[in-house]
Amino acid sequence: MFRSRFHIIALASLGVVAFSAQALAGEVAGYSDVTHAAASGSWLEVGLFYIVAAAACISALGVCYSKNIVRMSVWLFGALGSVSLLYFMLAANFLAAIQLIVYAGGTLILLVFGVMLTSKSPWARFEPRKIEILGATVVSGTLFVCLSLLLTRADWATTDAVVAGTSMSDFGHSLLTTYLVPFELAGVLLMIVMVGAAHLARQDK
Amino acid sequence: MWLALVVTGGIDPLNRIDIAMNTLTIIVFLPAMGALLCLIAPKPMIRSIAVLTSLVTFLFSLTLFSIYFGSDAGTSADVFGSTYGALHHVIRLPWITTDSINIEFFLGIDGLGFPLIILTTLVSFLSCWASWNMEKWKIGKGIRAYFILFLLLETGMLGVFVSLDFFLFYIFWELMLLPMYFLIGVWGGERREYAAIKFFLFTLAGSVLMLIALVAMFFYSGDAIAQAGGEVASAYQENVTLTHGTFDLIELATNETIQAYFSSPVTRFLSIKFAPLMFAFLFIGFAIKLPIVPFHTWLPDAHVQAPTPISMILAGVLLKMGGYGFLRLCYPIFPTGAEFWAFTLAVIGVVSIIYGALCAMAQSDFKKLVAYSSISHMGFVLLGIAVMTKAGFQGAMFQMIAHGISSPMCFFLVGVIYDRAHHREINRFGGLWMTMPKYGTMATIGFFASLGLPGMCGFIGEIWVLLGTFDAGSKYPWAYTLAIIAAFSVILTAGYILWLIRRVYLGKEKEEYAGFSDVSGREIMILAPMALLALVLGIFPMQTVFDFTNGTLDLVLAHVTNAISMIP
Amino acid sequence: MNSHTYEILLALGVLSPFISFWLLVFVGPKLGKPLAGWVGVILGMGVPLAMASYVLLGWWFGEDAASRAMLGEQAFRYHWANLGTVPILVGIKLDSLTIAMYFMVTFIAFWIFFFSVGYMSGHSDEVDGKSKYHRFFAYLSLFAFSMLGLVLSSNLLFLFIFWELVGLCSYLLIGFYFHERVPQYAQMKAFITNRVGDFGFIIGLMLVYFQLGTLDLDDAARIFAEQYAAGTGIFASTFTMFGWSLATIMGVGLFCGAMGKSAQFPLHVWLPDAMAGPTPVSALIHAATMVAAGVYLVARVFRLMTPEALMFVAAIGCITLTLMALIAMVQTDIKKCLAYSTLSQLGYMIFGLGCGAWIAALFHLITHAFFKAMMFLGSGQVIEGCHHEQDMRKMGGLIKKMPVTAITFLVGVLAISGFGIPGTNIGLGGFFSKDEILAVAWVRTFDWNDYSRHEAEHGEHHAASVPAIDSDDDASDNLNGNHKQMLLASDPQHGDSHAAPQHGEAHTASESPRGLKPSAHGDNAHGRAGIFSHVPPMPKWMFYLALFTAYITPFYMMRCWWMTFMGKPRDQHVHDHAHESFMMYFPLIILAVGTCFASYFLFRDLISDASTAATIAPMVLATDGHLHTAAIAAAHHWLITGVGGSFVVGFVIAILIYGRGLGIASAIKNTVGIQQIHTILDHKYYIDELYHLVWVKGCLCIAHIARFFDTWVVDMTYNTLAKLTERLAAFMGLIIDTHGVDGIYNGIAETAIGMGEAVRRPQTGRIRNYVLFAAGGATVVIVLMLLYWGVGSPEQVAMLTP
Amino acid sequence: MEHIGLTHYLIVSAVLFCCGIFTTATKRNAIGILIGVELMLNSTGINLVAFDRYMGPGRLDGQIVALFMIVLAAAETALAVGICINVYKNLSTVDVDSASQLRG
Repeated sequence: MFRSRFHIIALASLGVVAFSAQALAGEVAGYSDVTHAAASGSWLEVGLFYIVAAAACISALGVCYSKNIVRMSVWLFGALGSVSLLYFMLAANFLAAIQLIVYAGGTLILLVFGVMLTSKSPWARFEPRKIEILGATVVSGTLFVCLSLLLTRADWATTDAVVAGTSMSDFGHSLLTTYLVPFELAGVLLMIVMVGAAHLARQDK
Repeated sequence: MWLALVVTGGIDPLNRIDIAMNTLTIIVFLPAMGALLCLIAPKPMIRSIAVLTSLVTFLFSLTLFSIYFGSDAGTSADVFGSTYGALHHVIRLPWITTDSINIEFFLGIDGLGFPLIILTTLVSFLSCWASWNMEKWKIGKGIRAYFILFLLLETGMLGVFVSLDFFLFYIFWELMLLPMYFLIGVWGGERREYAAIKFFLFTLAGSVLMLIALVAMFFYSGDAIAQAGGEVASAYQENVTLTHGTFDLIELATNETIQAYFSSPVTRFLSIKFAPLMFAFLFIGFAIKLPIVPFHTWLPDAHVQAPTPISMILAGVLLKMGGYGFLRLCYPIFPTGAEFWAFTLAVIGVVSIIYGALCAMAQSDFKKLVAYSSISHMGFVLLGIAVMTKAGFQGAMFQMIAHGISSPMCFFLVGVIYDRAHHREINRFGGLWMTMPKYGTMATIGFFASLGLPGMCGFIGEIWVLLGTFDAGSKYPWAYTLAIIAAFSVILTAGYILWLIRRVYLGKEKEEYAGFSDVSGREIMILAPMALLALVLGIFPMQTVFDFTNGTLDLVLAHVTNAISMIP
Repeated sequence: MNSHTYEILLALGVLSPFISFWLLVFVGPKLGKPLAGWVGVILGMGVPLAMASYVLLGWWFGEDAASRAMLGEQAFRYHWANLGTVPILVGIKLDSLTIAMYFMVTFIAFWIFFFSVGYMSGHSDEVDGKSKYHRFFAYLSLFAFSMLGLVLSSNLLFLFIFWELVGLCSYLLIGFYFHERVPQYAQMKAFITNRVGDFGFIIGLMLVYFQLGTLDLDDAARIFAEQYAAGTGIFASTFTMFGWSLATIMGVGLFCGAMGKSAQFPLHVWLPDAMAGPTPVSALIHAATMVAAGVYLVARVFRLMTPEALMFVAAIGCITLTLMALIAMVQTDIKKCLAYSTLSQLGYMIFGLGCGAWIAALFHLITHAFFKAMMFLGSGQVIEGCHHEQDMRKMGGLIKKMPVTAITFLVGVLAISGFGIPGTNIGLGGFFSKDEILAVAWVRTFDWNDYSRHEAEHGEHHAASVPAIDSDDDASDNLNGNHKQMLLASDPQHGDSHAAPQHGEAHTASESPRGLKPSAHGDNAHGRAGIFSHVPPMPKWMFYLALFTAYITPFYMMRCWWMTFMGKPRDQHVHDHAHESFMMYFPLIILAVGTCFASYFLFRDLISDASTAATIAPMVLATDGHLHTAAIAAAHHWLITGVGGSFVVGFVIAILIYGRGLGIASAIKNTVGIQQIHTILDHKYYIDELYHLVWVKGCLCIAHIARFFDTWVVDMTYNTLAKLTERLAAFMGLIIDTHGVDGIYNGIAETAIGMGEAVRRPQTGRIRNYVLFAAGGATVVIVLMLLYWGVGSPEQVAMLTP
Repeated sequence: MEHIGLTHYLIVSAVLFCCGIFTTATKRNAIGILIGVELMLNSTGINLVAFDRYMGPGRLDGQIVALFMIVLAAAETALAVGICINVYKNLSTVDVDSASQLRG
């Protein structure tokens, strides 16, 4: 029973990935209906948003729900995918691409590797204490309710100016001018991380 | 003075010179530099370096007297002019400056800070010297760390007394807290961790409230200025206009716009009137330090567990920060709050007086007794401030100084005998005056000073506060009763002090103590100044204290009463 | 003479003992015996005595009344400090009373110092070789300094300061033999009892400072009178306590201090125990000078006393003098006996002041100082002689061994008993002072207000003879006049000159006490003259108690003397050892001579000179006998003739009982009825026991309750708070294992654990718990934002949006 | 048909955030906790981009920060996984409760 549900979910998430891959292709090719859709307040945008949002939420809840680590990672994969879709709809195409590549491509794989390396059996579970689950439910539930209250009550001075999807060149430009220092820092950080990770994971003690 | 530069990094070189040349900066950061020196010095030299540093700091702080004696103006009233906020040795430089926040490195002294600075440097020097023999302590290790922390502590304390920017004040406040925590927690007695944690938690609780007040005051002053059109002329600086909130304590106290906004009943914080609430926050923060019943329980433990010199610092200086905080922050900035809480505060003060005395009477631990007696004495400080009369303020200030002299002396006396007997059970002592005549004499002076014997420092503060309290009767009818109840403490105090003297110093010599050596030269040298001051302050209160404090105190009081009279 | 010379000399006289104090403290041990003593004698008392004598003569013979007053007016004042806005001006209260006291103190103290040089050499080395000889003289010098300062102070605050300092000296000196047990408790008792009095004193000070706005004696009195006249200030307040007005409370409060220092009834307990100190100390501090300070204080603040307050004073004095005299009857310890007689005599003085017999009381103070100091020295001589035997039952027949002591002691006994020849002016101290006090008391038992009102009604036809005394000057003139007359009644010096008319009047008046009222007919002062319009009459019982005690005093004094010196030696060993030495009996002789002449010496004049209108008129006009001078003169005459010989009765009874050893005494003691009384008296009415139970035990009990409260309630509250945090944490899944809470057995440790845990628990490395906590915090913040800060409300949004 | 605004996106991110918290708070598996963190990071990413889109269109700040967020998340994951592996090597489990040597 578990297994069947697992397959369904896996399929769903694969579909999500396919969709986003196509979108990415379109972006690279230079034309982007997705962004157009996102820009115009058409039924497509709305419907698409609700689908993607639902996908995101469902997979997030799946992460919460699932007991063992492998399923969690799969659900996470779904979540990441749908988030990248949201980026698309927010006309942040490049970011969406990065999201997919780095997260889905890198981080998630890393996680799965971690799972494989660290767990005697990937299906091993450590049950938390009931009290903890209760507390977590209460807190996160309250937090969600309050947050949504807050968000709905606030009317943000938003602008609906239609903007074309930002291109990589803009990114590159501002990365190398305005955000040069953080950019460099990030680079350094990554290197440090690489070294550190290597050291940590070194075999010989 | 490159250390000063580090602290005030990010400002242009000229100002760095100013800082380097500024007396207060030097006084404040000399100990820190000494600490750095200790960091690199070879082990045997450390303690001498530390003692020398504190001595130099003390001597250098004496140069501040030039404020009074340099000019023909002899008294605080003359020197600090006719307005609250006329300061000396001021240095103010932008420190953390964004377009909305302007935190300054703002030091300066007036009659409030001045005597406390001298007291701090003196007590620090004496107690630093008192730690000379720390190898002989139960925990004699870590000399280097000990003295470094000690000197950092001194920097923190001095900083609290001179910084006039609330943010800076807060930083120094915390800076002083940490070394104390370690000094108690590492070099303390049997249950040092407990005592240290207790001290830490209490003080931290206080400073959290203070932090809230800090932030709130900043933003609300900003609102005040915004309401006034975003441009308000500074109250005491020429051609300075405030465009947003400020941390400047003097400004907060004297600027009519801000004051009006703070004290207006429509100004709310968490839908509670602003001034009373903020006053309460700050008050609790300082009351814990003072300490005041019921926030006092950290004190006996901290004192009992802390090593002698730390007890001296704790009683001599740290407790004064509470009183200083009242006079510097609570009252000038939130006068209406003061009016609102006056009765409560006075009652708490009286309760502390009587309660502390009673608890002291019942103690069998020498150090605990002295600790409780300081609770009782600090109650006078609170009472004197709470009733908001001239005599009350003067008495409270004097009581702080007097207690800063007498209680370190008492603690050192306890330490002297503890070093020899290795216990503090009052009932196990006896006949020490015969065994150690010099020590007995010193002890008599010390304890009679803390008993409030006329002609010694303790008396002036107490009688001033009592009369001042009674004087408040015209404002507050309840003041009579409180004054009389407080006066009752003279009996209790005499009771426990004399009983203590009888049990410890009088009576037949005991064999177990017969071999005790009388106080050594070093100990005499440490005791003598305090004994001398205890007498001189009692005989010439005006020349030693009042001349320096009263002017500013009267200004503060005038400011407060004026603001109170504004209340519809 | 230069206007400040006197002050400077007096000040020098105060300074020199201070110097000798520090000298002895620092180099005393090197000086050693007896050099340290001599330093004390010369520097500590010789110089002041010289100054005192010089000033006395210059003051009395070199100045006339006007210039004296002028000097007093323009005495130098030093601005010591500001009490709030009130400047505290320190200076010398320069008037005849000051000088009289100053001279008395220095004179007596000098000879006691002198005595001590010899006496202490045998009494200061008990403690294993460590000599306290120099320490003794250091303390004595400090005492001299404080006492003289007390006498000179022109300011209530400084009076209080020196007041406490003499208390300190008495503390140190009572506990001089602090290696023994008794003195330790005695000294504590003395100091703390005095502190109880000071509690009242401080309240009085507060009221003076607050209501009169000054602490200077003269200003305070002036303002007090003004306020009464205008019905403002302290007289405006409607506050009452035990039916006392605020003004009365002020007076009573100040008097409380005197009750402590002068050991009046409820606070008398410390003085007998204070005899644990060395005998010279008992003589100097606890007989002659310090205990008299209380009386001196009341005399100084006399002008701040309302009639009700004075009534209270009189009542206390009356109770004291009677009860203590009764106890003195059964004492067997020679020093204790003297101590109780001192208490009784102090009671007389206070009583006198209470009735308004200002002059008589102070006069009694001075004469008493002389003979009581002498008697104490004598007892010291005896104790020394009988090596440290103080029990009179072991003595007897010592007159053969120590004649000088016996004779001088006898002089003292006569003086205290009021020995004198009725009708003449020959007599010793008590003969004049005590009887005059009684006379005033008698007169005060009549309600003169009725008479005054009566006078006021028919005032017109007296208009000529009744100058309006509503203004102070008139009052003073008038009063001086009255003084002259009054002095005649009892003062030998003027006796011859104006005796005739005055006595004549007195005789007409003295046929019956009732006849007094008409006799005051010619007297031109009446009730309206004083600042107090109504002065209640004094209850009769006070007078009769005082009179009764006047009969007891001679009895117990003679008993004491007889048991000690006459009869057969009851303890041969003691008797053989007895001896006396010149160094010690020389002061005795001097003081004996002083006793004989004190009452004829300048003192009386000085005091009456001090008691000008400016000093006491505002009060005394109404309450004191001065108003009814003639009446008092008559009463005094009547008393001296009628009761003056009372001492004979006392003596006879005493000799009858104790003439043949102690047989009769013990027989009487053991008779039923007497026995119970005797036990009660012997236990001093069980007051000590009562106090120990109520005050000492009670106070300690409360203290322990407070400590318990502190440990188990206040501290446990924090403990519990910590616990709660812990429980909350546990509920949030913070804590896996909770230590069993058992606060009852080790609360403190529990606090430790509680707080320690509360701090430590979160640090246990469960990230998820951190997250939960952080999220919880965030949630709380958001809730707050929603509830209080109305986030989302348009204006808020307007703030948030760029 | 209603208009998709900023709020919608924010709500979604709120959902993700809360789920992330729940996950982090309930999973005892180190990697599970890591996943929770990733979720939270993503929700912040959504916030950033959404605000960027709706409040400052044309400016890239939000997106750039989101970019850094992603990069740092990757780095963080790498380290965290390394640590997990190390823990596993030493304790042969990734149950965070069993990694308690440093508990005071």
